[in-house]
Amino acid sequence: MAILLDLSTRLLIQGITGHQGTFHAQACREFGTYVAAGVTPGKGGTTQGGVPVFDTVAQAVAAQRPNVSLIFVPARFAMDAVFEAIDAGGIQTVIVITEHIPFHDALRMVTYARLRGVRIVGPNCPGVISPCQAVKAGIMPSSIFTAGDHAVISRSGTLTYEIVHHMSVNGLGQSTVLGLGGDPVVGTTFIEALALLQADPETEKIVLVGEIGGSAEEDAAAYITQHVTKPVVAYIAGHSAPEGKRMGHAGAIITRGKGTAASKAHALEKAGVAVAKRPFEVPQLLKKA
Amino acid sequence: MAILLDLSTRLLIQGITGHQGTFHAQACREFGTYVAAGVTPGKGGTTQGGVPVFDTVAQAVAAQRPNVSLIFVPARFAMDAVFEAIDAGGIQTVIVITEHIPFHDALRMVTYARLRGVRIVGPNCPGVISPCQAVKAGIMPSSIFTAGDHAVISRSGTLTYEIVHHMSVNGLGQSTVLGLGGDPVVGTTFIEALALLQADPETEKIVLVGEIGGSAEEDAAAYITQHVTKPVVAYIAGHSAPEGKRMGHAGAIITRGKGTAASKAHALEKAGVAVAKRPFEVPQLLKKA
Amino acid sequence: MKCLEYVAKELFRRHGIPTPSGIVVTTPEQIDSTAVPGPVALKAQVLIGGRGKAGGIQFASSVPEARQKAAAILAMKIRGFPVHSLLIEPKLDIARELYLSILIDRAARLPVILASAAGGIEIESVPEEQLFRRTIDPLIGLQPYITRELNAKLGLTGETATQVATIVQQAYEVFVQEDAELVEINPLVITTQGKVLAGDGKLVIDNDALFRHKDLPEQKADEFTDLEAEARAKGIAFIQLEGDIGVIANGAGLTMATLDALTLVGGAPGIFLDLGGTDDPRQVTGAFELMLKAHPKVIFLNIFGGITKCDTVASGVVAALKGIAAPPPVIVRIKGLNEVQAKGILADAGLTSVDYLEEGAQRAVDLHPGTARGA
Amino acid sequence: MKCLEYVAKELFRRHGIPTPSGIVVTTPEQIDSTAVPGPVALKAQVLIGGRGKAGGIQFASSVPEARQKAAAILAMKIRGFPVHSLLIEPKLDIARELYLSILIDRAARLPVILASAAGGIEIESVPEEQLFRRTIDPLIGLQPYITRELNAKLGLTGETATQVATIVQQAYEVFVQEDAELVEINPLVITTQGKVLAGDGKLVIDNDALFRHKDLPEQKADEFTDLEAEARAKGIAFIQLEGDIGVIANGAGLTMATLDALTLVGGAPGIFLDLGGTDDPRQVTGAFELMLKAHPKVIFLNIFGGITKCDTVASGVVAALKGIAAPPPVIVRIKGLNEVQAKGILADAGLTSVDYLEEGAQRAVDLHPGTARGA
Repeated sequence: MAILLDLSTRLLIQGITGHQGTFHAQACREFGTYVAAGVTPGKGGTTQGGVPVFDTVAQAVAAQRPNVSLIFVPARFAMDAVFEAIDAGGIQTVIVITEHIPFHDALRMVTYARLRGVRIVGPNCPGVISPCQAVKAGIMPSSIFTAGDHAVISRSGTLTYEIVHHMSVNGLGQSTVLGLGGDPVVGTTFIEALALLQADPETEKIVLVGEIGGSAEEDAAAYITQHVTKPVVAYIAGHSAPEGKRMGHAGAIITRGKGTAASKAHALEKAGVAVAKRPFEVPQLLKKA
Repeated sequence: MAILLDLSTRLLIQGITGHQGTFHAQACREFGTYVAAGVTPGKGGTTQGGVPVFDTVAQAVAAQRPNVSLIFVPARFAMDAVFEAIDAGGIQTVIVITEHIPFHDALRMVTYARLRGVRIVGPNCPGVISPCQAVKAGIMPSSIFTAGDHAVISRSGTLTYEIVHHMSVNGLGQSTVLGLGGDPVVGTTFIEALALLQADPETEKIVLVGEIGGSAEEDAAAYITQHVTKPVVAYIAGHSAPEGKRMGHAGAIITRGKGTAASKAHALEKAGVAVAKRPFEVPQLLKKA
Repeated sequence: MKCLEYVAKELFRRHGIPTPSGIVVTTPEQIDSTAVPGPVALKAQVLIGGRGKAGGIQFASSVPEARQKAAAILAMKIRGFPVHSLLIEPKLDIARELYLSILIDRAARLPVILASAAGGIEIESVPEEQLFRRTIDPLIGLQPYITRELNAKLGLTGETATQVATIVQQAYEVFVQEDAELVEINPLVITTQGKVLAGDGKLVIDNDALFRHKDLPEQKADEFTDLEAEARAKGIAFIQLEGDIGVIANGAGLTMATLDALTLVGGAPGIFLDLGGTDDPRQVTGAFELMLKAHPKVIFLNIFGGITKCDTVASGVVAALKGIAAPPPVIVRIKGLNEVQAKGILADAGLTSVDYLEEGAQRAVDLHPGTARGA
Repeated sequence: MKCLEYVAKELFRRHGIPTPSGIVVTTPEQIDSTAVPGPVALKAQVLIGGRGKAGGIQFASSVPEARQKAAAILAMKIRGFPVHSLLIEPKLDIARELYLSILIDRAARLPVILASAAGGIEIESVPEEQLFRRTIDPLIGLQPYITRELNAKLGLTGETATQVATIVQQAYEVFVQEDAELVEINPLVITTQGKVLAGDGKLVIDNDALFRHKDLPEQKADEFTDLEAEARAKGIAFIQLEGDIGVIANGAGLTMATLDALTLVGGAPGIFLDLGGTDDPRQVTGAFELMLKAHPKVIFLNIFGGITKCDTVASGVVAALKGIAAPPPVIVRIKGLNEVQAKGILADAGLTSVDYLEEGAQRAVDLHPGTARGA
């Protein structure tokens, strides 16, 4: 099964004819994903690497019945694209790669998706990959992943690749790796991802990669105490970050003393989570967990 | 059971200290309804006929846990009152008596309630009464109702009383009588009411009282053909109404030849519904149905 | 409230929708060379459709020609409606006509956009499969993807599609911000120069929302008869129909049912008056006086007293009849709360009452059989 | 983007929120009798909190006194931030101070309103049970019932409650329409005359939404160092910290982890530079040049090539170093896509690379041990 993606995934790519869209559509297909359709307004009727392209999501849905959408649309048009995906019918998961979406737009689209029963992943995330099902909907480098029973949930991109790389070379393959996104408002939180993973029969152990800002890791710690029986290992980035500075991600900021890496690591440790001090320690802790 | 109201109903009345609110709070209590609380901003801490009054719905919910709200708030404040009821938590049904609510407000509140899983009845309706459970949340005259197993769903008020009166004097008591409201946009349609009544073990036969305007009766006819096995008898008002005139109710208007009484009666007859030509024929048709 | 074309277009312009630059006149003498810079259209301002067929739209190329045709149009009645004013606009070089409207889908309980590549004709005559029909979620409003779907369906591209998308957004803004029941642009004109603009405009504002629209342009129009207008001002639901039996009942549904009962026995209702739910005899008196002003041949009063008390209604009626020299016959069917007292009050004033709706209807028609439709 | 108080108040006024009528000066000479109609407050305009304690707010009753105090404040640095301007406002007759803010609740993913009957103090010091905390659904916006709940919680009634309700609505309008991350009014002043107005104003606008706010008032402020400002203009995530090891990595998380790795072995990072995902060597060159301008003692480049190609980064770095007379030592840890080619390019330019993040961190600190914090 893995989570969010599996062999029944029929992927739609919104913004498929752009630079990123073209490249990653191909990469997703090479990894094994069935890319059912693409959408680029004005490019309807063409194909992109063999994938039919439509002007609107409604047309794509009518013709190809996609159930997951991957969004590469530029920031100022992204909310519209997400609403279009939610509204078209049949799309259960919308994965938003786009960075720099105004957070008021993110608030509206996340709230609306929630009310309509659609899951958003991201924005500003690398997407989702389920190596154990050979399905990917995202921008992560396929080569570092290996199939296995360890899930990774993370607020960052390359840091996750670094950790996954360490896991793979140590023989710890992955069920699903899920990038939640580096923005303050994201569609899927650690808690929601943990709930899915706890229920996923293909996942045995979970890696949580957090960073400064907000209280998602503290909230996750409380949730783990109550609801998660699978072993969890964590890594938190940003121990040396100063207060009040956005550390690259819009969401990575310590505000009025809240959201420090120390606070997060402490909360997780109290919840029985082994917290790695350095990325390469994650596989070691996983083996012990 | 009846529908929407039963012995577990804990009624909140928003606008309880107004003229209508005061009168009907008392009438609902006399019929047997448990009126748990009232809300009037600025009157918090007082009581109204023994019912505690609060400034906000949130306070009323915290103290009295009502699960149905009855709204008498003036038209221009009604949307706010409905949002307040939806948002407070625990209120599953909001019955809006208020007339003359701008329909754009109605659109917003009905859409939002739907997404939040709350049922709205009305606006511009007489409310709901379940004689078989001795519970009422509305403004209908209690004296004409008798307990029984016939449900009535209607877009009008006094016309319904007229028909119910004929039923009662003919020994045909009522399970639930539900006023849907005379506005073009209402929270509960004939279809939704029919679905509830079809599933209600206390209802044996159904009376549908329609009128000109819109396609709710035609849609109900299609639904009855597919989903309703209980006998349905109908009466449609407005056979002599001209095109383009609003016949008292905001929703009662024939537009561009659509929404005539003849079209509705015809659709219902095709669905196997016995359609009364005069109100007093309803009991006769019910006995034959 | 139905808006005249020029009022609709004024509101369209406030929201950015391009329209021809027109001027409004009420007499031929107001027409000068500013109004007729070249070929113009003279359009009768009435609240009824079909003015084109009735000769209410004409064209002119000079001031004398425009004045002459204006005089003719201003003298017309279009389907019974007098023409109080004309809108004079430059004649458009039309390359293509589209159709656009926004209204409510009552079944879906959502706003709906209708559009068609065939404009200038009645939308009912466009086959469903050629129609763009799309509901809008009012919580997120009209998002750009809807206009892309519209352009795709209508086969519009390039600069035309861009202009249409903007106009659709603006029309939705009119719909929401002006509390409109209907925004219709038919035709939505594409000129030979490629400009898209509103050739005509229909706009209906929700009466219940007028309190938040104090700034609407003024118009002189005949949506209502004088008595209907008076009733509206008093908050009474009062409609003049073609027959001559006056019907008063309480509740819209019951009033309609009363009309139907009369019609079934061959009567022709002339007034629909919904008393609503009242417990003030003065309000009943006011309503009844309004009814008397309409000079019905017979009045049929049908009350089902639930919350409304029958004796309140009876007192109000009796007060209204007092001092009227030759009132029309009044048939009363009164039933419900305080029915006995009511019948007493009526009997004291010489009015007898019946128990059943159908009985009352039959009596009213018997009293005035000549009014039967088709008789 | 953090707004100075006077900019925040200007935006507040655009949405109707009452504020004292202030004027802004950048020199004492600009102060005349218009600016000092009576007792005034002189308030340093800086983007940092705690200006009151630092002497950045003073009072005066005459022009000479105001000029003298203005000169003193304009000469200050408040927690390292120079004071470029002063806001001069009539001194308020304060009866009571409240607290109001609107921001996002990241866990709920909704806007949240915070309010307290205790204002003028840091909100963190108000006990949770005295705090009004209420999330708002952005799809329906701030409805009046929320302000009624707020007034009930704060114990406000009558005319004060009405004014506060209006200001809360306006503050929410600022929050949404100005794409704010934070709207804070602290104190929200109730004067002895019973008027409610914004005594202070904090406003942070979402940088990602600045494209739809071209009309913001201008301000001269020091939110960023010159190099940070230059980096922002180029779209590079670049932050100056207190140490002197420059860190470049790709991806925010990885860059933070690199900083942490350095800190763990006793290093003091001086620059955070997130290269992001790029496949253009010129962009790498530009970023690296920016790093060189900050004159770090050592540069630690940490690349995990996934989609980003290692050889692209290597070429960009080598191009940036070309022609620099005495560049600082560069430690390179490079891993992933096209790693071998990258190492070749770096070796040709005399740069050796390591395989592990921790190894690189240790080397950087070894090269420049004196930078360890607390050393």
